[in-house]
Amino acid sequence: MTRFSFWELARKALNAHQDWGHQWRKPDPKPEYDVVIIGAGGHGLATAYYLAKEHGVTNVAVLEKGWLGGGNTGRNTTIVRSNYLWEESEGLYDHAMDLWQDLSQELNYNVMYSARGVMMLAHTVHDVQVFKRHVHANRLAGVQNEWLSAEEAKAYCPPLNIEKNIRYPVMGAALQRKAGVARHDAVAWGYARGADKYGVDIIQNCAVTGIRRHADGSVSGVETSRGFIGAKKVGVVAAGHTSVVMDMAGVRMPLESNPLQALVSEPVKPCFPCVVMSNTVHAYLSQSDKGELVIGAGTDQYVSYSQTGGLQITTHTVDAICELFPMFRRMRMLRNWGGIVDVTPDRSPIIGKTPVPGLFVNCGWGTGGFKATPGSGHVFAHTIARDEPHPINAPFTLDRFRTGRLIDEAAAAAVAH
Amino acid sequence: MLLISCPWCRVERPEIEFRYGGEAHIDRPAQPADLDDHQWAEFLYMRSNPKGLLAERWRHVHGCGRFFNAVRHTVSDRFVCVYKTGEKCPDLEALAREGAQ
Amino acid sequence: MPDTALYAPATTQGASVVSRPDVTVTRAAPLARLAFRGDATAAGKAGAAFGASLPMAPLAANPVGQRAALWLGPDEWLLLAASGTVGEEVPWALARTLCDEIATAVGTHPHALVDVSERNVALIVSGPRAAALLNTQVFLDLDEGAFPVGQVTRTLFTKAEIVLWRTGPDTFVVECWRSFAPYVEGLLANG
Amino acid sequence: MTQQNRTSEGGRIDRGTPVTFTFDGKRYQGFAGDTLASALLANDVHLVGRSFKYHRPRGIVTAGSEEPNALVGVARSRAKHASGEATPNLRATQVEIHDGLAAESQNRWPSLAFDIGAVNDKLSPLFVAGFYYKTFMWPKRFWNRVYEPFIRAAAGLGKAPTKPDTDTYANTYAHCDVLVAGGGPAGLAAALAAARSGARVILADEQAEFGGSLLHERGAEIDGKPAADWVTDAIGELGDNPRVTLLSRTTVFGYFNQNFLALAERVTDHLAEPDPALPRERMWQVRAKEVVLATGAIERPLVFPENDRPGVMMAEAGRIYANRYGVVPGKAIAVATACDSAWRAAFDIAEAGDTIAVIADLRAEPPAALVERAEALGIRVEPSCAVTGVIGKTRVTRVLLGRMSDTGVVPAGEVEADCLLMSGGWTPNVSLHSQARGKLDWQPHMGAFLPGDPVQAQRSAGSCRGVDGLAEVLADGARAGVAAATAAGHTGEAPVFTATGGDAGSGWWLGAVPHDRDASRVRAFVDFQNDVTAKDVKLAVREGMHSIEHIKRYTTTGMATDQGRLSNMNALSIASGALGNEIPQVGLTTFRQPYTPVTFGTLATTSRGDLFDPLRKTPIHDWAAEQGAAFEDVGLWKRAWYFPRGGEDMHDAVARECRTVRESVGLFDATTLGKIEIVGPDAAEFLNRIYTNPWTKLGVGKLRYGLMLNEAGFIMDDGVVGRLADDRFHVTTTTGGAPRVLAHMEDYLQTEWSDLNVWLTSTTEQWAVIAVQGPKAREAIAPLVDDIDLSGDAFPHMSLREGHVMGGVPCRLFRMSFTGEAGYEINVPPSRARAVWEAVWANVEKLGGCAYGTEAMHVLRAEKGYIIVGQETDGTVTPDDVGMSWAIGKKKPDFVGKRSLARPDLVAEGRKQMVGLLTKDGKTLLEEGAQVTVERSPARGTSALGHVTSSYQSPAAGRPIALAMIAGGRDRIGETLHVPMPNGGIAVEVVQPVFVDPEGSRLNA
Repeated sequence: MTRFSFWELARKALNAHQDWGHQWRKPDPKPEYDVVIIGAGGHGLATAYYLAKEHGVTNVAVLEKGWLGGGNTGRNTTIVRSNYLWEESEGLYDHAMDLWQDLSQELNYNVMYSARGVMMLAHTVHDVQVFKRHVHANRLAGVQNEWLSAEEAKAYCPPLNIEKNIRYPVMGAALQRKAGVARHDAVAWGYARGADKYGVDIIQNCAVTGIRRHADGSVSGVETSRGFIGAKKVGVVAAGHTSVVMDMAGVRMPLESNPLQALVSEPVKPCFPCVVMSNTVHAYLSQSDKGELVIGAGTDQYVSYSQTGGLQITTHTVDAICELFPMFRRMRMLRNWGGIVDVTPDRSPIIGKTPVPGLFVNCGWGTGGFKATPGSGHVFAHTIARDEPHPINAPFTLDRFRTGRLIDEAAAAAVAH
Repeated sequence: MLLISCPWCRVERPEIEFRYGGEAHIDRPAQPADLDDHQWAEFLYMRSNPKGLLAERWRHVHGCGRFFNAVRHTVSDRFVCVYKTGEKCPDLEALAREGAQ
Repeated sequence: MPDTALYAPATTQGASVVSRPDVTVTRAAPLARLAFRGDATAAGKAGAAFGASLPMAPLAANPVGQRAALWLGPDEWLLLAASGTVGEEVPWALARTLCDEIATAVGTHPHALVDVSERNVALIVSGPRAAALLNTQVFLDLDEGAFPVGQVTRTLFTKAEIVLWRTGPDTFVVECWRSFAPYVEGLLANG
Repeated sequence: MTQQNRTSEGGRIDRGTPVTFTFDGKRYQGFAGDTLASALLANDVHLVGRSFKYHRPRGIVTAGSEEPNALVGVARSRAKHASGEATPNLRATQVEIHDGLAAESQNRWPSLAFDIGAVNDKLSPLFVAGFYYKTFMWPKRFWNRVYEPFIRAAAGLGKAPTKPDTDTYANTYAHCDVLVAGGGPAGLAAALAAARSGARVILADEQAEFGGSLLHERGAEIDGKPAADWVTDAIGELGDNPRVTLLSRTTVFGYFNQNFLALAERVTDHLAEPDPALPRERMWQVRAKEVVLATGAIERPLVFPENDRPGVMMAEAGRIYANRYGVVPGKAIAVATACDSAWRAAFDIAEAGDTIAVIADLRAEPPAALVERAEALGIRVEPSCAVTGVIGKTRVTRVLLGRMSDTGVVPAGEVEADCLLMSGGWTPNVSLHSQARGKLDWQPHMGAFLPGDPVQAQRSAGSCRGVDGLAEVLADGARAGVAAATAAGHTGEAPVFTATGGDAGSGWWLGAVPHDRDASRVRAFVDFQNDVTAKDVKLAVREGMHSIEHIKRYTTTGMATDQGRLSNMNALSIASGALGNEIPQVGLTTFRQPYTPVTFGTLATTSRGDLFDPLRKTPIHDWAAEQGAAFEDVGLWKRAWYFPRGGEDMHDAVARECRTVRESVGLFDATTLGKIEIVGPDAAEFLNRIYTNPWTKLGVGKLRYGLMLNEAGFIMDDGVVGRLADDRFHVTTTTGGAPRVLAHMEDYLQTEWSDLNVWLTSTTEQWAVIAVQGPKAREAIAPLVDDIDLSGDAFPHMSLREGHVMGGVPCRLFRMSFTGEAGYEINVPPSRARAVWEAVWANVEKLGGCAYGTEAMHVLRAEKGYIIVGQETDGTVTPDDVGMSWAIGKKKPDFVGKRSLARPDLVAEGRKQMVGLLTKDGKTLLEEGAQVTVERSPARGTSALGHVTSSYQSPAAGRPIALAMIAGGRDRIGETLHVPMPNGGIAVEVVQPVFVDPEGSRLNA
C-alpha cells in the first residue's frame, strides 16, 4: 500500500494522480473469521485495526450494512475532550485523548486533529461548583482541565459576550486546552485503510440478519444479507442499532435509541477559535476547517430510528447560540442532519463481554462517542483478543446495572436547590 | 415535530405539548422486595428499544395532563394508535403483520 | 357575552399591554379560581353547588353569568368566579366561600379542591387580529372551525404554559401562572 | 452609471425608478425590480466572486436560489460593512437592490481582480480531492502551528458579522388544508383549484413575485391572455380570498413528519427604509393537511473544460435576464446545449436584436423546427458539436468548439463570444419530496429522478415531476390542487386552463462532455463553488470511494452552499461511469433540510434577551432590587443572592447577614420553593409511597422533613411537608426541582397507583413565602399575626397554622428552620406579599435584623449540616450516604427507591459519606469541588477519597467550615486527610457535619 506523504502526492501529481490505488479493498466475505465486527463505524474499524496491529488477530471481518463511516462517525460535531468527572470516565476518555495526539502519524492519514481547546461555560453558581469539581478531580487524575474567569474565557474566545446583564451571564468556564476537534470522515477512512493494510476484510453493504450460536450457547457466526459467515468471536459495535443486533442473540440491553441532530452554517472566514459548550442553554459550537460553524443540537425525547428529528430541537439550539453569540444571528444554517444514538441509563458506554460466550458489545456512547473512538477501539480489541476487559473498560460492564455501580456523569451535574 | 392524538382531549396536538414516558406496560412490581437483583435491573433498565412497533407512554403534560399509551413505528415515527392508560396493549405482532409502518 | 361578565379589564396602571386598532391585550381584573379534581359524580355535585355545571366534554367551557367551569382534563376543572364588585383585590372571601360550599356539596365523595386564585393571572386578547397575534407563539389552529368560540385548552405559549379560552369570535383569554405573565405579555407586545 | 447591457424596453423592472447601489465600493445603477445579479449584468459586470478552494474568478451562473458562484456580502450601507454588520454569502441572484445597498465580493484579497489566493489555482495539480488527508503530517508539531492555521485561513467564503444583530425576527404558526410550495404555473394552478374548492390555502414562493417561469415567457398565453397578465389575475383572485395566504419571498425550507413544514419569509431586506416595527424575517411553522409541491426544475450545467469562467451562464438564466430584467448579458453570445430549451433562450435574445454567435448542440439532429427558426434568425447552428473550452480568464472571450464523432472529438474552430449560455437539460427539483421521505424513481429515458409514491399527504405537480408543456403543467397543477383539497375534505373540480407556448422540449446530457484537450491539463468543473472537477470524482472512485456518500465527502461535491443543486446529477453520472454501474445502483445523496440556507435569527424567532426564556421573579424581587441585591439564576427564577450594604463585597455582606440571623433576625424570600397541594382520602398513603418517610401518623398541623428518591435509590429532592387536614398536605420542593417532582409524582399516581384517590395541584405561585429566621423572629412577626398563638407551647417547632396576618390577609404560617435558628415561613398571597414583606421588614429593621440572600442561607444551613440537594448530593447519593437513614420509614414495605437501596453496590463498604472538614490551620477556606486524599501530595492518578461539597467562612464558628463526601467518612472522624491543591496540600480534620448547636436547642427557643 502506498504510504501517504507530501512527496508521494507530488510524485503522483506528475501523472495526474492516475496511480493512486484503493484505500481499502472490496473483498467478498470468507466462510469464517476469527473475529467478526458488526458495524464499520469509527469504533468498529478502530477495533479491527487494533486487533490486527496490537494483538496479531488479522483474520477479521468488519461487516457494514451501509457504507463505512456512514453512521454516527460521519454525523457528529467531532468534539474531542476528556475532562470527565468520574475516575472511570477519565480513564477511558483520557486514554483516547492520548491516542488522538498521534493518530494522524499512527494511521498515516491526516485526521486533522485540532487541539484548539474545548471550553465549557458556567452560567450559574451551581455550574461553577460542578465545573470546579471537575477541574479538581481532573488535576488529581492528571487530566488537563483548568478554570477560567469570565475575563479569561473572553480572552480565549473573543466572540464571547461576558456582560453581566444578559439572560445567562458567563460566570467562568472550564477549559481543556488539548481538547479540540478532528475530521470525522478521515477517522473512519484512516482506520479502514489501516485495518485493510493488515488484511482485515471490510465488507460494506452487508447487513447482519441473525446471530448463530453453538449448542453450548456460544457464538458460531452471523447470518448476513451475503450469507452465513462463521466467527469464533463477534463484536457488536452498532451504535443506535445495538438493541436490534443484540436481540438477534437474545440479549436485552439497557438502551434507548434517539435521534440526535446537528447543523452547520455556511462557511465563513475564521471567526471562532475554539469549541464552546454550554449546558445551561443547551448549545455547543465550533468552526470547522472549512469555515462552517458546527453546532450540536439535542436529542429528541422519543425512541426513534428515523434520523430526522424535530425542528423544535434545532430551533431550541439555534436560539441558544444566538443568545450567547448575537453576532451570529445573521449567519445561516446550511445543513441539518440527524443520527441515531444509543443511550444507557447512566449515559456511559457498555464495553465488554455479554452473557453469550464469544459475543462482545461496545455500545451506549450516547451523544459523545466520537471523542472516544481510538480509546474505545483500543480497549475493545483487547477485550475481544484476551477474552477479558482491559483495566480501562473493566468498570463499563453490563452488570453494573444490576449492582448499581453506575457511572453517571449527568447525575454529577444534577441541578436542584 | 410529531402530531399526537390525545385520547383524553380527543384532539391532535403538536409534540411540544407532550412528554415522552418511555416504553409502556412495564408495570412496577407489586412486591419489589421479592425480586432478585437481576429481575430488579430488568424492571429498572432493560428496554426492548425495537426498530418497528413500540408501545410507549406519553403524557399530555401541557394539555390535559394525563398519561396515555401509543403504538408508534420507530422508523417512520408514524402513530398506529393511542389508548388510555389501563387499557390493554394491542397485539403488536398482529399490527405488524397488517403492515403498520 | 358571558365573558365580559366574568373577565373585566383591570384598571391598574399598565393593564393595557397592547393597544392597536386591530388587536388589544389587556390584563384582567382578579378572579376567584379553584382547581377542582374528581370523578364525574364529584364534578356533578360540585357543579350544582358552584352554579355552573362542570362540563364533561373535552375542551369545553361552561360560563354562567359571573361563573365559569372550564374542562382542563378528564378529572380536572378550573372554576372561575368574579365577585360582582369591580375591584383589583383578589376575592379571597369569595374563593373561601365557594370552597366551603362545594366541599359541603361534594361531601365525602373523593375529590380535591384547591384555591389557586393567586396562582394565575389572565390577559384578554381581543380584536380582528387576536388569533393572528396569538399564533405568533401558540401552535394551535385558531381558525373558528378548528377552535370554536367556547373552546378552552391548556397549551404552550412558546416556553410558557397557558390556558387558552376563546370567549368570542375575536376574543381570547390567556390564563398563565403569575411569574410567567411578563414573558407572555412581552411576546404579545412584540408580536 | 451606464447600464450598457440593458435592453431599450421590456422586462418587469421599473425603468422609472432608478436605484443606486455599490459593489466593492463602486457605485452602479439599476432599476427597481432588479436583483443584484441582473443589475450587475446590466452594467456588464460578470466577475463577482472567487471560488472556495482555487480562488478562481467566477461570474453569475443562474438567476435563482441555486446560484453557486455569485455569493456576496450584503449590507444596507457601506457603513454597515465597515462595522461588521453585513450578511455574508448571499446570492446576488436573490438579493433585491434598493438605494444604498452595499455588496462586497468575498474570498479574495486584496481585491477581486487581483487575488493572492489564486496561487492555489496554480497548485491545483497538488490540491486534488482529499489531498489534505495525505499530507501535512510531518513534522507533527507543524500541524497545529503552521498547516492548520493556513488551511483555516484559506477556507470560508464571506466574513461573519462581528456586531450583534439589531434586527428582529418573528414567528407564525399556521394551519391550512393545502400548502402549495412554488408559485409557478403548476403552483398557481394548484392554488387556484384548491382555493376554488373552499380549502384554506397557503401559497409560498421564494421569489419576490409569483409566476415562476411565466414571468419570463415571452410568447406564452393562458386563457387568451399573455402569461404574465394571467399571473396578475390569478394572484388577484387568490389575494381576494380570505382563506388564502400568499407568501412571496418565502422559501419552504423544511418538510418534517406529519406534514409539518417550515418556511422562511424575507420581510424587509428588499426595502430601503423598512418600518422598524417589522421583523427582518419571519419563520412560518405550518401544519398542512395536504401539500402540493410545485417546485419546478433546475437547469443543469454542462461539464466541459473551463466551464466555470465568468460569462458562462445557464441558458435559462440568460433568458430570464433578457426577458424579465431587460438585460442581455453579452454582446456576442454563444449557446452550448443538448436540449431544446436553450434554443428558446437564443431566439428570445436574437429577437431582442442581440447577436447569437453560435448554437452548438451535442445532439446530431436537433429538432428541425428549431434549426429552421434559428436559420431564419440568421443564427449559426452546429449540431454534433461540443464546447471544449473557453478562452478568457475573468471573462469569456472565445469559445472552443469540437466536432463529435464515433472516434472522438476533433477541433472545430473557435467562436468569438463574451458570454456562453449552456444547458444540459433539466433536473426536476425533488428536494422537498425527498425531505418528506418520499422515494425517488430513476427515469432512464429522461436522465432524471422523479418523485416516487409519496409517504406523507403530499403530491408533486408540474415540472418537478417531469411534466413538460405549459398546458400540461397547468392541468397537472389544477389536478393536484383539487385532489389535495378533496383529500382535505373539500369538493371541487379542476379548472381547465388553455395555454399555448412555454414548452421546454426534449434533450438532455449528463456527466462530462467529451473533448479533444489534454486531459491532464484542463479542468471541467462539476461543483463550481467547491472547485470539484470531473477528475476529482474519478480520483475518488479510483481510491475506493464507491458509495456516492463517500465520493461526496471525499471530493466535497454537492456540499457547497447550493447543496449540489447544479452538480449532483453530473457528479452521479461521472461516478457511475467510473464505477461501471448504473446510476440508480450508485445511489443519490440525501436531500436534507434546509432547502436553502436559513438565517439563524429566523430559526431563533423571538427568543432573545429577556424573552429568551421566561424570567421568573418573585413579588419581593423589586424590593430586593431596590435594596441593591445581587441576584443569581436558579432554574428560570432570579433569586436574591446577597444584599451588599455600603461598599460591602459579597464575602462581607454574607458574613454580616449570617451573623445578624444568628444574633437577631433575618428576612428571606423563599417564594421560589416548589409547592404542591396533595389532597384526597389517600393522600397520606400516596406520600408513604413517594417519600422515604412515614406519613400516616403525622398529625394535622404538623410539619415533617421529607426525602424523595428516584427508583434507582438516589436522592432526587427534599422539602418540608405539612398536614393541613387528614386528607390535605402542603408539600414543598426545591426551587429547581419543582416541575420534576410534580411530574415524578403524577407519573406514579397515574400509571402505577391509579387506584389511589388523591390529586396534586401546583401551588408554587399561589403562595409567596417570607422566611423570618433568628432568635427575634417571633418578635418580628408577632405584631402582624392576627389570629395565631405564637407561643412555643401552642406553636412548637415543625408545626403549621392557617390564619391571617395584617388584618385579614390569609396565611399559612410554618414554624420551621433551615438555619438552625427558631424561625417561621409566612405563606401569603403573592398579591399582598410585598406589603407583608415590608411590614415584617419594618419590624426586622427595628430589631436590628436584615434581609439575607441565598448565599447566607447556604452558609447558615451548612453550619447546621443540612444538605442541599444538588450540592451535597449529585444523583449518585443515597440517604445513608448523607447520614439520613433516620428519614427512612423502616416499617414501610415499599416506597419509590427502596428496592434499589438493597442493591450490592448501594450497600457496599466504602461508599462516600457526608462528613465535616475543618482545615488544620483554622484559616484556609477550602474550594468547593476540591478533592480529598490520604496523602498530602498524591501522585498523579491517585484515587480521591471524595470531594468538598460545601465550603464557607462560618461567622458562627469563627473559622472556615466544609462539608464533604468521603469514602467511609463516618469511620474517619478524627482523622487527618488532605486536600491537594496546585500549590500544595491542605491538611484537614474529619469531623461531624454539624458546626453550630448540635443539640438543636436554638430551634425551640
